Amino acid sequence: MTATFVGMPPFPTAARAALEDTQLRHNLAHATGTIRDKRARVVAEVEDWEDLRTAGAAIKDATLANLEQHLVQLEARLLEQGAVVHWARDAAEANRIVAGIAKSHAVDEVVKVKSMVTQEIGLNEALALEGIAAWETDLAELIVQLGDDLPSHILVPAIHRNRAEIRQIFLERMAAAGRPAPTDLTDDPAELASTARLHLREKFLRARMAVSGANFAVAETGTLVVVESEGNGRMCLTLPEVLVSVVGIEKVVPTFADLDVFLRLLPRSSTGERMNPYTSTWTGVTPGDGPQEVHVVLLDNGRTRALADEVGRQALRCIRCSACLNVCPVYERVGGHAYGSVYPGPIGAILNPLMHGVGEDAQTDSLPYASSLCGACYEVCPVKIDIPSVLVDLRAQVVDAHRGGVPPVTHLAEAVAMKGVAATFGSSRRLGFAERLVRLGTGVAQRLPVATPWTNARDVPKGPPESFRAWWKRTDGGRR
Amino acid sequence: MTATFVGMPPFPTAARAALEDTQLRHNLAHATGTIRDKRARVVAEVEDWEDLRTAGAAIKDATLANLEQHLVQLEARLLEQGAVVHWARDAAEANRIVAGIAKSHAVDEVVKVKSMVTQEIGLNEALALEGIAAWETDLAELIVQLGDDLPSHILVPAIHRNRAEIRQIFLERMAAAGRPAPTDLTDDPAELASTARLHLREKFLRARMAVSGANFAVAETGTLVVVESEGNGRMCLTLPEVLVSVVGIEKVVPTFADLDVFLRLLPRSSTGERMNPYTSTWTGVTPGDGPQEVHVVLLDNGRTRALADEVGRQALRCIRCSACLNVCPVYERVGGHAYGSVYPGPIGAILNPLMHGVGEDAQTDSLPYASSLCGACYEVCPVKIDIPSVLVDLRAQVVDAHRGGVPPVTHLAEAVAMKGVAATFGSSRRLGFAERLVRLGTGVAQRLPVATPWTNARDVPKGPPESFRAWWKRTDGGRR
Amino acid sequence: MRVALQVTCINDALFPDTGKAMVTLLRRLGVDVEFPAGQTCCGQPMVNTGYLDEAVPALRSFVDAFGGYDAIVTPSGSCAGSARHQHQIVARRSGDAGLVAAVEKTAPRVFELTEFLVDQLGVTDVGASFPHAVTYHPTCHSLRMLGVGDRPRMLLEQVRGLRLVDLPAAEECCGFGGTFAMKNADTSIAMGSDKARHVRETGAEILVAGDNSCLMHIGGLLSRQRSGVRTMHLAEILASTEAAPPTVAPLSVEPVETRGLAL
Amino acid sequence: MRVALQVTCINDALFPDTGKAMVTLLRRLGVDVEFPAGQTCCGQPMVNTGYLDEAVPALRSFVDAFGGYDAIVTPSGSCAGSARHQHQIVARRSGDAGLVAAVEKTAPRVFELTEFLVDQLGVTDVGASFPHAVTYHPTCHSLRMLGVGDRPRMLLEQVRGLRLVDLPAAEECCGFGGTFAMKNADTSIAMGSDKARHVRETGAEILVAGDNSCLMHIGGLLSRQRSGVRTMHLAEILASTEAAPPTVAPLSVEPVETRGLAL
Repeated sequence: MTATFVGMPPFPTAARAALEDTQLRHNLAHATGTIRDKRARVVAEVEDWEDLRTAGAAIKDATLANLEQHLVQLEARLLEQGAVVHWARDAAEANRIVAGIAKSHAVDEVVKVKSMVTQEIGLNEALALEGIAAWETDLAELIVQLGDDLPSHILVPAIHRNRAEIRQIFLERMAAAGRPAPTDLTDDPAELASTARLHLREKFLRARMAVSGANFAVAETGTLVVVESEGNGRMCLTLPEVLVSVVGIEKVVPTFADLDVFLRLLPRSSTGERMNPYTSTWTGVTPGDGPQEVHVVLLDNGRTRALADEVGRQALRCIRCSACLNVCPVYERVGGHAYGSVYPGPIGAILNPLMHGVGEDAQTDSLPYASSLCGACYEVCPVKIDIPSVLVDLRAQVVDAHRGGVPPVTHLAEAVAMKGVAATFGSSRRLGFAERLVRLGTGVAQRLPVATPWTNARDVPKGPPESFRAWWKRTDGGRR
Repeated sequence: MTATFVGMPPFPTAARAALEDTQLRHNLAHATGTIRDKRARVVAEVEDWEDLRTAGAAIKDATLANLEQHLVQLEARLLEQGAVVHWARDAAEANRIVAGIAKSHAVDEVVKVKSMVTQEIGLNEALALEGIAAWETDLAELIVQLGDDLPSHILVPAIHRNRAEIRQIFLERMAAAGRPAPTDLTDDPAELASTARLHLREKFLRARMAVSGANFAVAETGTLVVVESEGNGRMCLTLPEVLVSVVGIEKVVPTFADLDVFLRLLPRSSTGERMNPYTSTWTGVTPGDGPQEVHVVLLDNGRTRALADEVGRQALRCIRCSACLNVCPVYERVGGHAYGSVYPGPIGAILNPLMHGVGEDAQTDSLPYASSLCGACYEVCPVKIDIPSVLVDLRAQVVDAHRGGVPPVTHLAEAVAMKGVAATFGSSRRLGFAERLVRLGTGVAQRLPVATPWTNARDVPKGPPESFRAWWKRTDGGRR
Repeated sequence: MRVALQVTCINDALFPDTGKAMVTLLRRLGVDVEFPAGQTCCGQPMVNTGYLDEAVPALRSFVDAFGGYDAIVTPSGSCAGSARHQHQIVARRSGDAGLVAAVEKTAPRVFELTEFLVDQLGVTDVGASFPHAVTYHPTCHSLRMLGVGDRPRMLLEQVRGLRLVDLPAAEECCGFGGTFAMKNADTSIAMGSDKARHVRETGAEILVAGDNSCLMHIGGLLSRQRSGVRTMHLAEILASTEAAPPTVAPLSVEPVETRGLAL
Repeated sequence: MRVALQVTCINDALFPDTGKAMVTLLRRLGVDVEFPAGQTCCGQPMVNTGYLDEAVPALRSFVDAFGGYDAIVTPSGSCAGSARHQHQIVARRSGDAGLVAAVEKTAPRVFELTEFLVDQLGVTDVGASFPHAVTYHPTCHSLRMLGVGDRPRMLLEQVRGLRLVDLPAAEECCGFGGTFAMKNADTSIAMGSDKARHVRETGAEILVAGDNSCLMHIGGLLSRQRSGVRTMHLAEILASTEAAPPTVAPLSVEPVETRGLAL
């Protein structure tokens, strides 16, 4: 009952398929439009919004500049508060740690919340190999999991599903995962929600171990923070005996004062709400209250690689609000799956290559090109990540990675073309000659395969009889 | 200062150019949409509208069935009332008659109104050869004439022009035609109208002879009828000494009671008004009042040819309301010029071939195909001309005209294809074979020139793996 | 009552799913529909292009195949219109009195799908389920030649889960018009693009109509524009149930093989 | 003040009328604009595709051609953005200190047309006349990279006879994005089709923008759809006067030579 992003085709291929998915297109257009407008309204209410963005970016930059120091402080405070701290260099290490904790308590199931980072490392699949079932408890994540599906949005992972499908999924799949759905279930949203509630309630009460992510980790106190809308997160974080939180190392913020900035930036940017409904914080173990065994797994898994990237490191400021997804004209049309990662959209187009490195697989190398560089993402990012600039820099890295080696045929053709272009634009005389060729060629161009993607849906302008350059020379700039 | 429809290219070629005329497209969409809505509103007010249409069609049919008798009666009454009646078999005869009258009075200019039929026969050009200037006095016709242009709509001949252009035309061309436009003329509609008014007023007062058409000719009294909106028509019809009216023989209605039906059908269908502003009627000469010399030229020019066409003769019911133009999705996009005639739109697509005959020139032969056969024209026609059926019948006439002879290459290919299709559809066994070929061919089809007009803007469905016929046979209609 | 399916040549060759949906739907409503194997085409493509003599063989096949039936049901307003309004013209011109007599019998027994359901079977709720936002285009021939009126809407309104969105300028022709789309390709595209634009304005997922020829035209434009809106024949929606939703078969976008080459 | 026209490579080769309009307009406003013949391209096509080394020759041509000028005016928000935001990145990577120094001088002197008119010349009424319904698309780079804001609208509002119609979802990208249109052709078309649709919704005759590359993309779709809406560069509208209206040069529809073949 799990799907995986592994082996996804490069972005253009995945996008082509997604563009034909009428329901996805319909749901995306509606959802992104709605959230976009909501965000714009509530952001406009905050007079010092730009200052707040600048402050958020500055805090993250300062923290990332001394990341080791803040992480060591976080570890120290956590240990003082009775938590166990683990360091995981990669997905395998992190999964081994979590599975080990589960096995040490002999549990065969765990409940989960804030699962993005554990999806990044494939925790559910790893636990399944050990015979441990991992149950998602966020409603949308539950739908995705029961549907043997993949999340398509950071905030609304089941954005591509409709009510009737959700009903069908509940009817067909809930029984195998716990409390079955009533056989007379309709697709009334309230009914669907209450069915999920009863199903999940049983799991919360039964589960002895929970696995969570975290939105923030406050170094000065050793406090983890989860913000969410359903309350299911709080159930997860408080009912089981053992709580394991997998936390990316970029989640650390120095102080509660710093946290305040992000708690103001996040909900408005994310759901377009002034404040998020549930903010849960916990600081190690509180005797007699909540989980009595608390683990924190601090995860690298490519983050230090991203941190080493002079231009790209700003991507680690990301607080996963999904504002960039909702304004992205590319995401709006192709949805999340096409990005082949749990991190979709503009932020995914930079985060994945930054964390994995480029030049190794075609899918990752295709992501920096999955943007028209329109800049809408940069405009709304609450921590001012200049995504277009990072994309351009990553494109250069992709090209550079293929220099010297044997590039795939398409890259070869492009590289040869670019060398020719470089030579042409190095000399206005050569350019004049090339322009005459272009004019000769526009008629022919429509017949050549190179023109196909263009002429498939667009008419091509006819080459003019004379270039501007030639006109200027012939007429002395229109004077004769 | 005259333009001509002679030598216009076939419809598809003319349409392609018209489709690129942004101002034409903009004006047409706006104007046809507005008039269409207005018509729909005022027609909905008339409870017995369908009965009225039926009555109109019946009167015209009955009149056309005994056309000779009604024309003879009309002639007799006109003669009794002091008018001179001329019979003209074709354009040349009609033009000769009008020019003769002008020369007999030694006039070197005439004023004109209701000029459609005189545009049909090219009267202005014929008079010009005799040194006689013919001035259009309908505002829109004046704009067209001054602009050395062609009418593009029956009712709104200058639909393709904008205010700024009209101002420019007045400034540049009025002086050569009479009273010049003021040099400080702006494009304010009221100012443009008053400029035209002063310009025309001078012409009305100066002209000794007028040439008009007529909307109806009442046989029982010998009365000619002109309906119009500006009052310029009435000036034309009453001020000069000599009035020559060129009247198509299909304009005759037996009685005033019959006329009543059309005076109710016409304004609502045409301008979307309940009643037209000016209805002028005159019966021969009224001593001491209006023109003292009245001529009526009864014009055939292809009308008896149309009358001989069993299916097509209903086109002679047409009262030139232009309702079919305003609802036609083809006309809405290409405008009137593309039809290469003073009669554009759906009615023009049948009237021109019916009056000229098919099989002789490519332009006329292209007209019956200038329709998607959507039937909107038939729905609004106040005299219930079944334009789609006439179009289909005319297409058969075009095809039949090319049978036996040496058809042009495109027709040849089509004819060969149709013979093959005929043979294929004559046998379900052959059809099954052809379908398998079609499926093989859909991939190839996109590369073949035949597919170009289609794939230029549209994707082609992939051939399914199996035809319905084959599926039914294989599965016994889905039972196994 | 012996009922025959006139699947039409275009559905037979290009849209067999529509034919299968007709069978599914009619059987579910208790009609043991037959498929006379001798059928070919109604002849309209030839007639509307002016080739009346060439339509005679098709017409003979038509009366041979459907002569013995009480009702001839077809998923095409256009083909039903052709049978009812053009067959007699072609038969008379052929000078074959037998053909004239045969057409006199078949012509009035041809029903477009919605006419058959609403008027002959007296049903508007066909037990369908299709949980999607849908907009309906009334094709010209079903609208003006047959006058099917509100029947399609009455049927769609009873489909479970379906949200019917009004199509602006619905009654305007899509610009297909058979050979019109080839002979006047530019005007046809201009008309079709406006239709596609209005479809997009509705925000619907699916454009439904009663004629696959029009849908092929509009759908081809929607697909070329990567609009994310798909076309489906009304029969396929009415055949759809919760247990058996339609297989999604969007109009294929011919893959473009030369991407990746810069500038 | 010595003013140079950076015509841009795409305008030089494909849209010379825009360059001529720039000359006409600037001369009418008293600017004796020069055209340094050594200019080629700003380098953006290479930079945005990831070929930074390959952009260096273009950059050298740029600083050589424009080095001596007080202002460099260009009819492209995108190329102006490239000069101001990307040239320094390319120069630094080249390791050529001379190039870095040269770019430091040219970059801040590059102005997009509307910036130059409104900020440098202080003019919004340029004496233009264009009696048509027009809608304006703010291209992403002029909107977000340069922040030209209301300047284009201020200029358009002063044009005699021009009726400016609001474009729905105006600030959404048209989907051109340089090599994006080739590498992600399907998504690019989906975005462009929506933009074209919004343009059609305005009922305007002309779509105007400050970048011919975006206009080539949107205009190509509008033309393919036979929409009857044409695209024009803002410079051409501002250059237009009553005495010298622009020559109409619509995006050519490649004639289809095989019409008339039936079915």
